Amino acid sequence: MGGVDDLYREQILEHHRAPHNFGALEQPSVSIDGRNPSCGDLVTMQLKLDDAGVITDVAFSGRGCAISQASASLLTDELRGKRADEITELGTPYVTELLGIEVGPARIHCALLGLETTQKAIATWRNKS
Amino acid sequence: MGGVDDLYREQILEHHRAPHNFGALEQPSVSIDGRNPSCGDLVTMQLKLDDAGVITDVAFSGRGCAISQASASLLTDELRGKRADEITELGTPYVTELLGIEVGPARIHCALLGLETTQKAIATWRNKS
Amino acid sequence: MTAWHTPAGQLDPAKVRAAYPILATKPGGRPLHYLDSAATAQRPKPVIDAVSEFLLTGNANPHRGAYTLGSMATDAYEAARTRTATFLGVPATELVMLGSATEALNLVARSWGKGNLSRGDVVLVTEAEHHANLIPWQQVTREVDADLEFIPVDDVTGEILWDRLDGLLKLRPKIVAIGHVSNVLGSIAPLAQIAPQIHSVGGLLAVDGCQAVANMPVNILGTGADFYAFSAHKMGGLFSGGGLWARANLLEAMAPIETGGDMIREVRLRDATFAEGTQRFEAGTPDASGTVALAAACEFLDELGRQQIHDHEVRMLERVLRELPEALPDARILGPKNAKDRAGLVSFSSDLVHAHDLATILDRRGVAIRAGHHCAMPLHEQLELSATARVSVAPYTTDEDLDALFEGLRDARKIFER
Amino acid sequence: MTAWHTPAGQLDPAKVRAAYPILATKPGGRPLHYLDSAATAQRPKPVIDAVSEFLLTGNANPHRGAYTLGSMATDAYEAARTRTATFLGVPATELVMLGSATEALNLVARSWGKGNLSRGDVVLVTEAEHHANLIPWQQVTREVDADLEFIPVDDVTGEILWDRLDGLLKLRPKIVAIGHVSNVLGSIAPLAQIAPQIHSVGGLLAVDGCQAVANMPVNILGTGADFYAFSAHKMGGLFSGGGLWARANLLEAMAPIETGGDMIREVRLRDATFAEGTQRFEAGTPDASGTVALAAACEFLDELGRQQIHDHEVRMLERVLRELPEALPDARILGPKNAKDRAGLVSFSSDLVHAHDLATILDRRGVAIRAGHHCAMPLHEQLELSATARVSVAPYTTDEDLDALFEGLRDARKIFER
Ligand SMILES: Cc1ncc(COP(=O)(O)O)c(C=O)c1O
Ligand SMILES: Cc1ncc(COP(=O)(O)O)c(C=O)c1O
Repeated sequence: MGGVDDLYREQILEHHRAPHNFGALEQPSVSIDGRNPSCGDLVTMQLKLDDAGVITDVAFSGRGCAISQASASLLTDELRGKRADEITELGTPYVTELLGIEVGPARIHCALLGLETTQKAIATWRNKS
Repeated sequence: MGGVDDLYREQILEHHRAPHNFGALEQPSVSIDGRNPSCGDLVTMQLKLDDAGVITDVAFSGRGCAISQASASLLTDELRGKRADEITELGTPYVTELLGIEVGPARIHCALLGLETTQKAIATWRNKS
Repeated sequence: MTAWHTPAGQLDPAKVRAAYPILATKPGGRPLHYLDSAATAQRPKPVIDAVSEFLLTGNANPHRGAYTLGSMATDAYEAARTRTATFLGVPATELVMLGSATEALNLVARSWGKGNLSRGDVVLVTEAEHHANLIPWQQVTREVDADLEFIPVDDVTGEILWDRLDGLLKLRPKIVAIGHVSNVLGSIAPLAQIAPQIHSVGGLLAVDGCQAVANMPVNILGTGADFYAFSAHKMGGLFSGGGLWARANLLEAMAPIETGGDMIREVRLRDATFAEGTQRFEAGTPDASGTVALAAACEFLDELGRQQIHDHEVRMLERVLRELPEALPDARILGPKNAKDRAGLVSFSSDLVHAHDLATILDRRGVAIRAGHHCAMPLHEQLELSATARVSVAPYTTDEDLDALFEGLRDARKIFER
Repeated sequence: MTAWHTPAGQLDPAKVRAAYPILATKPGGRPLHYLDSAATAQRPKPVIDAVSEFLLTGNANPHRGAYTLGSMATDAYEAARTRTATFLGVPATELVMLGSATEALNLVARSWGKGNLSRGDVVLVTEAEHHANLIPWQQVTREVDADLEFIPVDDVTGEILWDRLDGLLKLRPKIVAIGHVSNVLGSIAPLAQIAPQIHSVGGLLAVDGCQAVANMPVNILGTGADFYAFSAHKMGGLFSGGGLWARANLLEAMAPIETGGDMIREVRLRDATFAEGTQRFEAGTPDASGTVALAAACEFLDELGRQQIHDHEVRMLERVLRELPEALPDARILGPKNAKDRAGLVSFSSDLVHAHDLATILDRRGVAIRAGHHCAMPLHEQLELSATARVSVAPYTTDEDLDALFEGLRDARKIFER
């Protein structure tokens, strides 16, 4: 049962129970919904970016499994001060590091939802500006 | 090789080479094409029937494998004087008897083409009258 | 029948398991407690052997070869169709063999639907339908400007409100398309009762039988249905396979959707005429090995006894319904309260543990359940749920499987109540 | 590669036969000389074993289960898709897995065709097409009032008159749909030459590859095709299976034809959005075991070597072309004179012995050939033939098979010259 206890260890469950940066920004530069239609997981990601493309503020909301919500919460803690183009290069290895554990193929799409939604938000923001 | 020699024995090949009642009637009561689309076999069956539903004359034409043409030829020799409703009851056993051999599932539709076309002709004649 | 039964004549799952070698494997090093048979049933040894046997000794293109092996293949294919028809209680001449239930349901909507529906006509389905019995109707009603209407579900339990049917029949639907057994609710549609109601307003009844045919006795002609679709892999056959039964007069009037070899009568450069009967809907090389597998699956289910299978599954579901609330107190169970009103499955949700987390945690004990919307998103939306967990049972489900399930549920509770 | 090859590196059919247990059976008590591989290829042991293995140890619904066995099934399915894509020389993301070539060709006509053709547009096919690559185009051109035009064939040999293409391209066809290898003529279409011609007038090239992929090296991306369809059972896979490759930008713009589970993004009661990429065209439960079988078939063909297979088959065809006129002097051979211009098969007719009689007589020596129109009635009509006999070869075809063929032909001649 070690594996599950790792995936559902205290830090992750904490982020699930009391997600960080949960809510909405006053005037986000961009706000995007991300969904895992096959699971029903939902993450709404809001970013504020400055002219140099640096993320200055972030908020998210959503619902779904612990993995999707905790991953999104963990991610938001890392985003402020990062440049948009740094984010677009990230993938599974980064999320694995954030969570501190390999998620495995059956659930990796849950773990990636926050990151992928953020990347979609950045792409949208770029197209707008 | 006994089986094949039986199926392609002299009597059958004779009917194939020189089919009986081959050609067309002057004023048929009914004339119908029968086809085996999967083989390309074709039999045109022409019947003359009297008011009592007795077959008074018959002719056929067609092209295709030896089995289809010989079976049709053998059949036409039997039809004159028969009542329409006798014909509609016939099936594989009758054709087997005509040919003097079991034809087997792969070719039975060839052997039946003449009979089935005759039955179709009778049905058409009935609908007309 | 005793090879698979107790002396009292009940199905003995411990004996049945011997026919399913996969149940003795240890995926990921853990014993397998397979509780996802509603997604796909496991294949018994006789089915796997029938496929090998056909390919090793009887393989040829059916309907084509004027040689012995070709006749053998044709005979095997047609015998398999007949065996399947017998299993389902329909004439073989009315059973169209297709690749899946999805294909079958699309055929009804796209062929019968396009041929018979026009502007303003009403098609009635339930809010609980599987996507395969919903989207094709969305498509065809949109194309011909017909109306798609719904038999609603209860907001809390999801149960289909059959008592609304009477009112909806005032719309004089041309067709009512429903699942025989809901793949989320587990509920059994009261076909015997509603078929005459639907017919009395001139409507047809199309039934998606995917979740019914392997879990209870089904005699299609006795249900009152006009169309009935099923999938082989839910019955222990291969993934590929399934079909559509329809009354001969309906089939006769339907145009083929897929065209090509084997379904034609005559083809010229610019036009073609089509074969009669079921053949018209079976374009391309017949799936002889798949159909042989399906027939072997029917044979095996009959050997187990379909009433016995149903009784066994109801016993398993009774235990699930009884013990689930103890193991996971906040579980919201969808569908009928009484296991006797179900076939094969129970779905539930929990605010404490999301269905996907539950599935992952259960997996660590080798318990395989399904989490998600089960191809019924609209139903989940009506229930304001994004996902549910589904436990489904089979002739090979044992109390040990359920013990492992409940232990896993308690693990999950412990983790999330921490 | 030496397990299947001579020391000189040629395919050794005697060795290859060991992988096909059915070839050692005696249907009807006679040795089997299977010369109908163009109708369906025999399945090698590794394919049969791959199916059993999957069902015995890895069977679950791919894409769905959040449990170990489900992930294993998903991995096996996707790995099989990738293996097949590699075999065909295309990206896996552009390979739509379907039930058959018939389905694939229908998808092109019904999805791309309906989306892109309108009144007066021209679709060009050859007079030699298989019904599966003809009737769908008849249907869609009729529906949208487009024109169906034909690349003609030679009245005597049936050879496709490719030199007419240039003139026909003046019609600016929106799509040209042709077989890579004709299943009656055995001829290989000069894709490399005609693809640029077609593209230069703005047309697309859709290729029916059924008879090509197992008989010669085919790298789809290298052919210049825009669509390419194939069937698993012609390659040694199961009857069910096949697919369509299409350029990503074409797939993106195409609407799904079949709807249901697994191909959706979001479904509401009255509308639905569809998944992206190949998934949009793959409605219903994926055929994991069939796809695993197909991948095993690809693996085996690669082990034999596709160039080696082609070379071996050309050697066999050379002998057929050389000795057929001796055995049956009035034989009218269709297609190219030179075996090197063929892949896999030779068809012929005889006024002395009808093709069906020939097949029956050959069967008595265990020789299995096909007689009929081979799902190409229009071609036969152009040639004023109602049926032809077709001999098709495979990696497992031996000189003994051909010896038996010629003995049988001499039997037939003796019977009919009597
Ligand atoms: C050239 C050609 N196209 C299409 C098909 C159809 O393939 P399937 O019946 O597997 O769909 C075949 C085989 O029957 C064929 O030989
Ligand atoms: C109720 C119901 N209908 C239709 C289907 C579709 O079946 P298939 O995917 O085999 O076509 C399924 C299974 O997925 C089902 O459970």
